[in-house]
Amino acid sequence: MFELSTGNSDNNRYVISVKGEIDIYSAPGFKESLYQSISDVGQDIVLDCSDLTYIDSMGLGILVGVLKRVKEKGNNMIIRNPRSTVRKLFRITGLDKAFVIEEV
Amino acid sequence: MFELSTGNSDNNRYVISVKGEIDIYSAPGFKESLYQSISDVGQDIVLDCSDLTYIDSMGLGILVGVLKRVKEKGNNMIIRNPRSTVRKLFRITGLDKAFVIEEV
Amino acid sequence: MKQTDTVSLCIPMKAEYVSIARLTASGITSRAGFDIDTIEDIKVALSEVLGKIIEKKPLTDRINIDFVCQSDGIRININIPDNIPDLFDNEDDKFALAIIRSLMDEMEMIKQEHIITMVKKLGKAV
Amino acid sequence: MKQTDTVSLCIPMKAEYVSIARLTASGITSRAGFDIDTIEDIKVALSEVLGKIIEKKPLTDRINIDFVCQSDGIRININIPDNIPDLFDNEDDKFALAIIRSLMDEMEMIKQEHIITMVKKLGKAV
Ligand SMILES: Nc1ncnc2c1ncn2[C@@H]1O[C@H](COP(=O)(O)OP(=O)(O)O)[C@@H](O)[C@H]1O
Ligand SMILES: Nc1ncnc2c1ncn2[C@@H]1O[C@H](COP(=O)(O)OP(=O)(O)O)[C@@H](O)[C@H]1O
Repeated sequence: MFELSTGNSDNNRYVISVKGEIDIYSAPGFKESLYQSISDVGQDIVLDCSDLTYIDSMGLGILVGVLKRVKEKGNNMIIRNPRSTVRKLFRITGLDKAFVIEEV
Repeated sequence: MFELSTGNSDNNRYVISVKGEIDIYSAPGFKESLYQSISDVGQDIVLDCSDLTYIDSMGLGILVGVLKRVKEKGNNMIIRNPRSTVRKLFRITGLDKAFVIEEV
Repeated sequence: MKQTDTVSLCIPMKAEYVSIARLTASGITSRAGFDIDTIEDIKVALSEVLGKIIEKKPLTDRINIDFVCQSDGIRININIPDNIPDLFDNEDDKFALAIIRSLMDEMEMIKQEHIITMVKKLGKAV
Repeated sequence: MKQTDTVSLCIPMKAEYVSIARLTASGITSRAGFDIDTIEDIKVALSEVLGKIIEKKPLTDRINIDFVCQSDGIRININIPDNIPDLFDNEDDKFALAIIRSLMDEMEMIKQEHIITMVKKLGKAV
């Protein structure tokens, strides 16, 4: 399962941290929570993935959906500190080109 | 699997630490290592179980065998800091009466 | 989790695979809602049964375990190969048996079905 | 580990059991000698296949996975229920397919046997 914690602000960007596993079981809840967290946000969004231990294509699809919405508002979405296994999936799917990935 | 580390001395007692899991697979190696470690020891033996995460009846049987040998030399064997799950097995089998169990 | 979801695991009849059964058991019992201590108890009980079966060196290649997830707990059925003698017959085996009986709520050998069946209910720590 | 030890796992056809399959896969691949990163790769690939099958809502109750431990790696065979359409047919599925193909050394659907078979060799990190 996963946990989302939101609300930290960083240089005028809105930081959301995700912790745990996003797989076929947790994906629906993740999608709902994430869409809810970003619905009123009018800034760039940083998704802190330091504690995201697992994600699969379904989770990536959700992130792409969020990116689309965020971009529609003229903002961007940054993936922060993905673990090497998660980062690898961004690379394989070519999504490392769609998202800004930052290591801090 | 398991790891044994030996040789620390404590109040003239010989301390052996066991780390990891003792089950049907690791038991033969555990028995051999433990018997070897105690073969030349003429003091009381402390088996530090702080990092022993798992043991079953086979492992307990080995400890009983060691206790017998240690007692034949007029010494004793102390089980130190077993985790609650390990301690429970000593209780269930009545072995908490055969061994001195100490928490430090 | 529904009334009766069953997870089956079939492992080679070898000591080195017992830890795989323990790992799978942790996953299932943790998802079923057992607390950490009870999960450990179930792992120990399962290992004792598997250990005793493997010790008897049966001719069968593999051993099957059914984890039946019930609304109030879990039932674990382990197939006993039919060419082995009694499972808990010697002095040492008595300890294994004592451990299993203490840690599980029910434990029974059903000879005609060639299984050992054990039950652990939710919400009862030893 | 011998040439061909097979561990079989059969889980209910439900999303909540995929993590059990991942856990069992970790245990088997770790015992088989894979490094942590490769273990993660295998878990992801297995999850993608199971996820795609479960998404198609087949009528079958359970899904079987055979982990065949070979001296040079592992082969994972997953039964595909025969009443489901193609597994990787829409746009999103292409991503799952790309992930599986990248992470595993071999991946093949054998339609007449109704299985997907995937291979990962020891000593080859992506
Ligand atoms: N697993 C995936 N990996 C990468 N991209 C994906 C994945 N799944 C979906 N996408 C892409 O994400 C985009 C948006 O996904 P979509 O399912 O339409 O989200 P939403 O419906 O929430 O907007 C689509 O263009 C699709 O190609
Ligand atoms: N699983 C066990 N739990 C508790 N006591 C045990 C267990 N297995 C063996 N014992 C007891 O330990 C004693 C010594 O065991 P044994 O197998 O004779 O060791 P060794 O042959 O190495 O001396 C026996 O009296 C036996 O009853």
